[in-house]
Amino acid sequence: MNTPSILDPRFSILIVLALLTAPAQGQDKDSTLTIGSKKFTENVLLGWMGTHLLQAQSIPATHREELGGSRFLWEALVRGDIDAYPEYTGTLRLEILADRSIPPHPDSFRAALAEIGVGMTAPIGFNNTYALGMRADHADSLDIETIRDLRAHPDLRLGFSNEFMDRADGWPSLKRTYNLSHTARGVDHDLAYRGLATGQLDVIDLYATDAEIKRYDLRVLRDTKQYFPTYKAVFLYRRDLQTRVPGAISTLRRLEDRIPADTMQVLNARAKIDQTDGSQVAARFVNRTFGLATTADPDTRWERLRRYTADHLVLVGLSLGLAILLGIPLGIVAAKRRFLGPTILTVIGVIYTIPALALLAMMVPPLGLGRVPAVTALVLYSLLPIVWTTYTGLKDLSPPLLESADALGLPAGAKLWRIELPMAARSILGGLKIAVVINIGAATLGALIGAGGYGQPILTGIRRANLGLILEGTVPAGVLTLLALSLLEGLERALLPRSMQS
Amino acid sequence: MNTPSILDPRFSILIVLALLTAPAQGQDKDSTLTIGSKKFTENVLLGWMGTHLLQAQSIPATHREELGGSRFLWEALVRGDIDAYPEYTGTLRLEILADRSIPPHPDSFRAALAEIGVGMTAPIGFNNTYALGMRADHADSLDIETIRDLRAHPDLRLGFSNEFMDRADGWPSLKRTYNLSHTARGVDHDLAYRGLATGQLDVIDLYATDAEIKRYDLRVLRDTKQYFPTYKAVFLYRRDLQTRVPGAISTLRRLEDRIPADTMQVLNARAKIDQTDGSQVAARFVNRTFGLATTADPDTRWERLRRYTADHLVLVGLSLGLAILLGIPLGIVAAKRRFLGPTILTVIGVIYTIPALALLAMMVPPLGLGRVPAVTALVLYSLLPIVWTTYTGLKDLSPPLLESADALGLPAGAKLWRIELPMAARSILGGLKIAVVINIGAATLGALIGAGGYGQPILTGIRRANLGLILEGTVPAGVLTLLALSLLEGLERALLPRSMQS
Amino acid sequence: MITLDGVRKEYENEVAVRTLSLQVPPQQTTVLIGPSGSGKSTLLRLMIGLITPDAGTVTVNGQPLSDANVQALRHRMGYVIQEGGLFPHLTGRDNAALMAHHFGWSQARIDARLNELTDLVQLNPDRLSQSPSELSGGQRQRVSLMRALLLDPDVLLLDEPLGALDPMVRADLQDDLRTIFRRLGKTVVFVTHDIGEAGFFGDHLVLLRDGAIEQQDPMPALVHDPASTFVTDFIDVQRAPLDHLGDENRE
Amino acid sequence: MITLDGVRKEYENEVAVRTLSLQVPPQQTTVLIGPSGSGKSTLLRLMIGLITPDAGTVTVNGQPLSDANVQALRHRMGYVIQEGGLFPHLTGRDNAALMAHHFGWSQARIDARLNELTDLVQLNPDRLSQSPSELSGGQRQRVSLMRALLLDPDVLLLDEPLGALDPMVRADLQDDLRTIFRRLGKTVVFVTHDIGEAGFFGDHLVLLRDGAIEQQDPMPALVHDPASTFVTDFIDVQRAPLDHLGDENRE
Ligand SMILES: Nc1ncnc2c1ncn2[C@@H]1O[C@H](COP(=O)(O)OP(=O)(O)OP(=O)(O)O)[C@@H](O)[C@H]1O
Ligand SMILES: Nc1ncnc2c1ncn2[C@@H]1O[C@H](COP(=O)(O)OP(=O)(O)OP(=O)(O)O)[C@@H](O)[C@H]1O
Ligand SMILES: [Mg+2]
Ligand SMILES: [Mg+2]
Repeated sequence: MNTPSILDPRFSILIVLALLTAPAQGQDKDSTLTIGSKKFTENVLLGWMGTHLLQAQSIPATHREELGGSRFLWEALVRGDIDAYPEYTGTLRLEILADRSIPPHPDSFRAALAEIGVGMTAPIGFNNTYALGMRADHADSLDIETIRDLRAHPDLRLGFSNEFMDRADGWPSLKRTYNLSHTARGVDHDLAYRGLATGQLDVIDLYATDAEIKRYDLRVLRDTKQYFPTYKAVFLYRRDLQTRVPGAISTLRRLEDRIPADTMQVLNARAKIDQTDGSQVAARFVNRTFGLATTADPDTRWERLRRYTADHLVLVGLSLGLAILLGIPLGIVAAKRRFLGPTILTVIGVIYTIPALALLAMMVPPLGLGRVPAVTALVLYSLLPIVWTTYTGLKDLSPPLLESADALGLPAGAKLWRIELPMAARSILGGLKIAVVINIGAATLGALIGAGGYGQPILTGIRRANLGLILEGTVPAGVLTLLALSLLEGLERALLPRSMQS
Repeated sequence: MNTPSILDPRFSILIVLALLTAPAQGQDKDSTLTIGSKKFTENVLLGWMGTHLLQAQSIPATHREELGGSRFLWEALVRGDIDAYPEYTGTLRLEILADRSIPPHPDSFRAALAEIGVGMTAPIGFNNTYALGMRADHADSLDIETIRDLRAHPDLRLGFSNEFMDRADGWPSLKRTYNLSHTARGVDHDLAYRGLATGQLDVIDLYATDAEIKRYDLRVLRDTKQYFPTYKAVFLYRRDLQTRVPGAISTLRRLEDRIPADTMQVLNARAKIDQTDGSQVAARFVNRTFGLATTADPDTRWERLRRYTADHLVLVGLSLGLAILLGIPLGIVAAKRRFLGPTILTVIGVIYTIPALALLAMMVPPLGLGRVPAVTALVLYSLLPIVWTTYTGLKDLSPPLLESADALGLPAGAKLWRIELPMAARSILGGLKIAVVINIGAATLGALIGAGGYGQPILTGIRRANLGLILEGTVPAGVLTLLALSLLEGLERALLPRSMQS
Repeated sequence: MITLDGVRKEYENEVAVRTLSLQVPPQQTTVLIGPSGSGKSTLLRLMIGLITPDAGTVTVNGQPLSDANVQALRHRMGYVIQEGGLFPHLTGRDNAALMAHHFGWSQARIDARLNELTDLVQLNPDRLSQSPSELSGGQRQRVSLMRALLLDPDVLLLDEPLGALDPMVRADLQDDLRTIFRRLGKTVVFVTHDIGEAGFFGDHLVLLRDGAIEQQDPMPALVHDPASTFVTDFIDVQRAPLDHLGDENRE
Repeated sequence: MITLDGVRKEYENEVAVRTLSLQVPPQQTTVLIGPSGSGKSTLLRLMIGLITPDAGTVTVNGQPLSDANVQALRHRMGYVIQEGGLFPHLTGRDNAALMAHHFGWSQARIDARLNELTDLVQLNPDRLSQSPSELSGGQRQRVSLMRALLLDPDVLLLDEPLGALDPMVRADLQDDLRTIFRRLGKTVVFVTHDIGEAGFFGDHLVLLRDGAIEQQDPMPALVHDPASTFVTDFIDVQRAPLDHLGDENRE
């Protein structure tokens, strides 16, 4: 047999290697910085600021917005999925480096972080700590400036978010620390601002940079006993940037000490309450502050398409490659082993049984967000047609022909390779085609867990009932499927002997 | 050939017939009433009231909540998908029966509706019209009770939702009608209440039964010129209920004139602001008003499971049945017709290419919500493996055997039936198995467009990050897949000749 | 009954049948002999319309073969292909009775006919419930023969139908078949590599060579009046059964 | 070289080989004959370990067949199954040279060996580039034979290897094969339904009946000293090629 089969594992391994090393967003990892940000407005704005600043210095940078929570971003940074992201010192101390009990001084963090290969800028300025607030006019009228001043007014109505009410370091301990006599009640956080505005509440808990502080003209009560930990915003970055992208770190450090709390409040309000595009809010700020002229045009359609395509290709390519590498051997084992066979087929059926949506949701706790769980889920999905058609393809071979192969004294491996797989190739290729189609379709769900791809415009489009956006994902997914299918057909034509083609 | 093949179309037709006639929610259509409701709190509450009242009269009734907008519910009612739903006279006049320009008197509706087989109760009480409102204390202090009274206070700050600002029958025309001199500004509707509360706005537009009216102690200004159309709530019902479910209509009519606007405001506030379960709010109201003792326990887990299963089975059964009926013939045509074949395969590939999520979203505009678009999408999805494996199964048959069949003088149909399909049966059954698995998984997405099924707890579970709920959908979907697969295996074993089994 | 007129058939890489004309006389047995690859099977396939000639016409019962009539004509023709062509998904019985089921015969009629046929081909009726893959080569060949004979066709096209049979069954079947063919006046085209069998069956023998007819005649004419030395060589070459009894090479 | 000792093989519904012992003498040709279904193919399958006996042992070259040694032993055995068993996805050439590719022969060596073999089996080398489905029955059989002979095995198990060949090629091949078998001292087990062929090849004939050995002897002993009338019937029944020349039934 001198026609190399596309079932040759070397072929698949090459694909997978190529894709595993393909960087996120389809860009060149080494020279492009990836800034991450957490899932809330302020952090996204900071992410954009960093990105715009870098771009203004002609340092290629992309921003992966709204990736998830602290844990996830930290892991992504350490693994190198992202190069920098905005973090808060309090979070660092109390969550990320919690088991090291580091004294609350930035320099002690620095040392701990450096060990892990992570650097930290000086604080950007504001301290987004937990705080208590009340209407400014009300505070003025009662002459209240600090938390301690509340003591003089035990009749004030305090309403705190349920979380703050319950937490050990929340209200009960605050009450003790400042020796307050008030009783507080739990309110929904969204309703708390309203309650303050309508006068049903006098004091609520808030974050020091909340957009609503400006909007409702609130006073943040000073925490004279430093009861609340400091949450100064900083940028964390990978220390290898120093050599990898010279100038990147110093550019990020230009933000140091540039954003006082009230500025951040205004920016937050602009993004959150006026619904201005976050990238634009950040760009305007950066331009004004540093005298730059960054434009924050939203990506053109082509740029977006390129990005979605790159992400989708990585998802599809990786997961299909792995599914082939796993699926064909599993199908072979299923066909060859009398008792293991049915078990394998059933287990794979059961996995498939888990709806894509739920599978993705279940992947997140163990694997976090992003590409890893998405690829894992997609592999599990693409396995079924590959394994099953490999199985039936091998099982359907004619017994006299198998007997002939045995009689030649071909060892099991060579028999599989030279006789069985080639004769089952049409069936296996059929399964591959189904897998390709399933995979490309299912990969659109990857956007649900932050893996990007064509699902991103589709999801947004569905939420906004915007057909244009939906098509922006659907049409290229369709084109991609057709391309993949004709590639497979081409391979089939090139590699299958004439007599086995339809 | 005397073993009847499961490919016998009579078999599939039976399944489809059985399922097409299977009623929604797996219950008996003739004796069970289905109440629908629109997608907002008040309408859902009214739906629950009707449902609880009926159930209290021992009339089996189910409530399909939050089905969609007016158009959709109206169509569903006319088609008989639901038997009754709460509607507003203004909507009837201005949207549903708009092209008939009916005078604004209930009796003239009645006649028009009766022609279509739809009946209407008398108004339930309140008039949920558009209205202007201001803070009660403020209104009192200025002595404002009607819209006309605003004229005396041209310095009041008016803030209206953007929609009201723009619409021809909105602010511009209201201003003319009442000869007002104010300038109004557009505000986000959510912020309008806040603006009122904080004193930044004095007058806003609202609905007469809005939950916030009670909450913020607002005054609804009387519309003395009857500028705003009346939106009295009524129940629309199918007139065939009269004979089909005696007593149902008179039970619904017990709600007539029972709910004044302020009562509805309180109920809305309870459901919307206090987040109390809608069914319970409605039950408590019904019990108090009519001296009943309906319990509105949320369904037990088993009841829910039964309902999801029934819905899911209908989705899966119908769509698989149709996919088989369509797919096998398509696969046959693809295998037989030289030029049509590739076209069919490609078109089906392209359809599959559309991600499930997007396909469902695209189904909604032409087909509305619910089971029809879900089944249509699922059929399109299940087609691919069936058509493709039928195609390869037929193409892979050995030429000498086909020659033998020809030589016998078997006509094409009999050859197909007696020789080709049976020999391709293993391949086709393989495709069927893949289709079953794909279908059951994809059907969970049906919940996105109101078709129910196991997707419902999964979606809710994902939104609430509640693993228990996710499992409530995932586990039975898995079990269902396994059952379906072993059913197919059983059929395979029973119907395929021994020599063709693996 | 079957006439080939100026028929020619070419495959991708070669000519299988060169332009030739052939009359298959009705109610007689015509035997096709000739070297491997000389076009015997191709001729049979042309006669039953499985392949269409590149040139010339095939006429059966006076009708030129066409898509419109080929189906009906085939019901009056029985065909056994070289490898049997039994359907793997059907038992021996269902293979043999396929067309009876198609025409909706009663079970009793089918059973009766199968009994006649198992007698004729000397097959143990129990074998009929086995699948083709569970039968020996000779058993398979006899089931193929049953299938071809089922509808009692006027014309039989048999491509080495007895090749895998043991000599005893083969001799018996030769006798029985020839008797039937003659008594019932069947038109038979028979391909065989066994010259003894060819002479036994053939009212008329057609010797093919490279897709052309080398000579067509009754056996005695082939022997006594050969058209070329090839004819003589071809006919004389086969070893008689007990030829080598006195072979001096034997120890 | 091959010994069957108390071997028995039963299929689901019947006994294919009743308990029997058989010595296949080395460097000689043993011919298995017998009625269809008497167990000839089953015996060959037992000898090459494709099926394992229900009782008894099969010994090849002094080693009892086992999973451990069967692979290696098969490289020294060539086997042609009744229907050829060519792989449809490979051309004639790749079918024939399969094991050469497996053992990594050079292309030159493969070509040379294939040339020898096409000469031997009298196949036009151009045919080798065709797929099995594009070959005539006799051409297929010769490719199968080439595949079995490729590695120049000591033992050859041939199940009606010449059945589909025309008489001329068959006679030539018989001569050539017998010469080779004798000169190179091959151990051959040969199944045929042709008594002439059996007598020509067989140093030793084994007549099977219903899965048991009816008689095993050289041809002269079978003729002159038959164990039963069945033996005589079986051997005498085949029609000699020109038997019926003077047949009085002929018109
Ligand atoms: N489908 C095909 N494609 C290409 N060539 C073919 C095809 N079928 C037959 N041939 C060629 O046509 C020629 C005649 O084949 P045919 O099968 O008619 O021979 P035959 O006389 O029946 O031979 P045999 O006695 O070996 O069965 C052969 O050389 C063969 O290779
Ligand atoms: N896989 C099988 N399952 C069941 N029965 C079988 C199987 N293979 C062979 N047999 C039976 O075993 C018996 C011997 O078969 P075998 O193939 O050995 O006969 P043979 O002597 O080679 O006959 P032939 O001359 O017709 O090829 C036959 O009756 C056959 O029906
Ligand atoms: Mg032939
Ligand atoms: Mg045999």
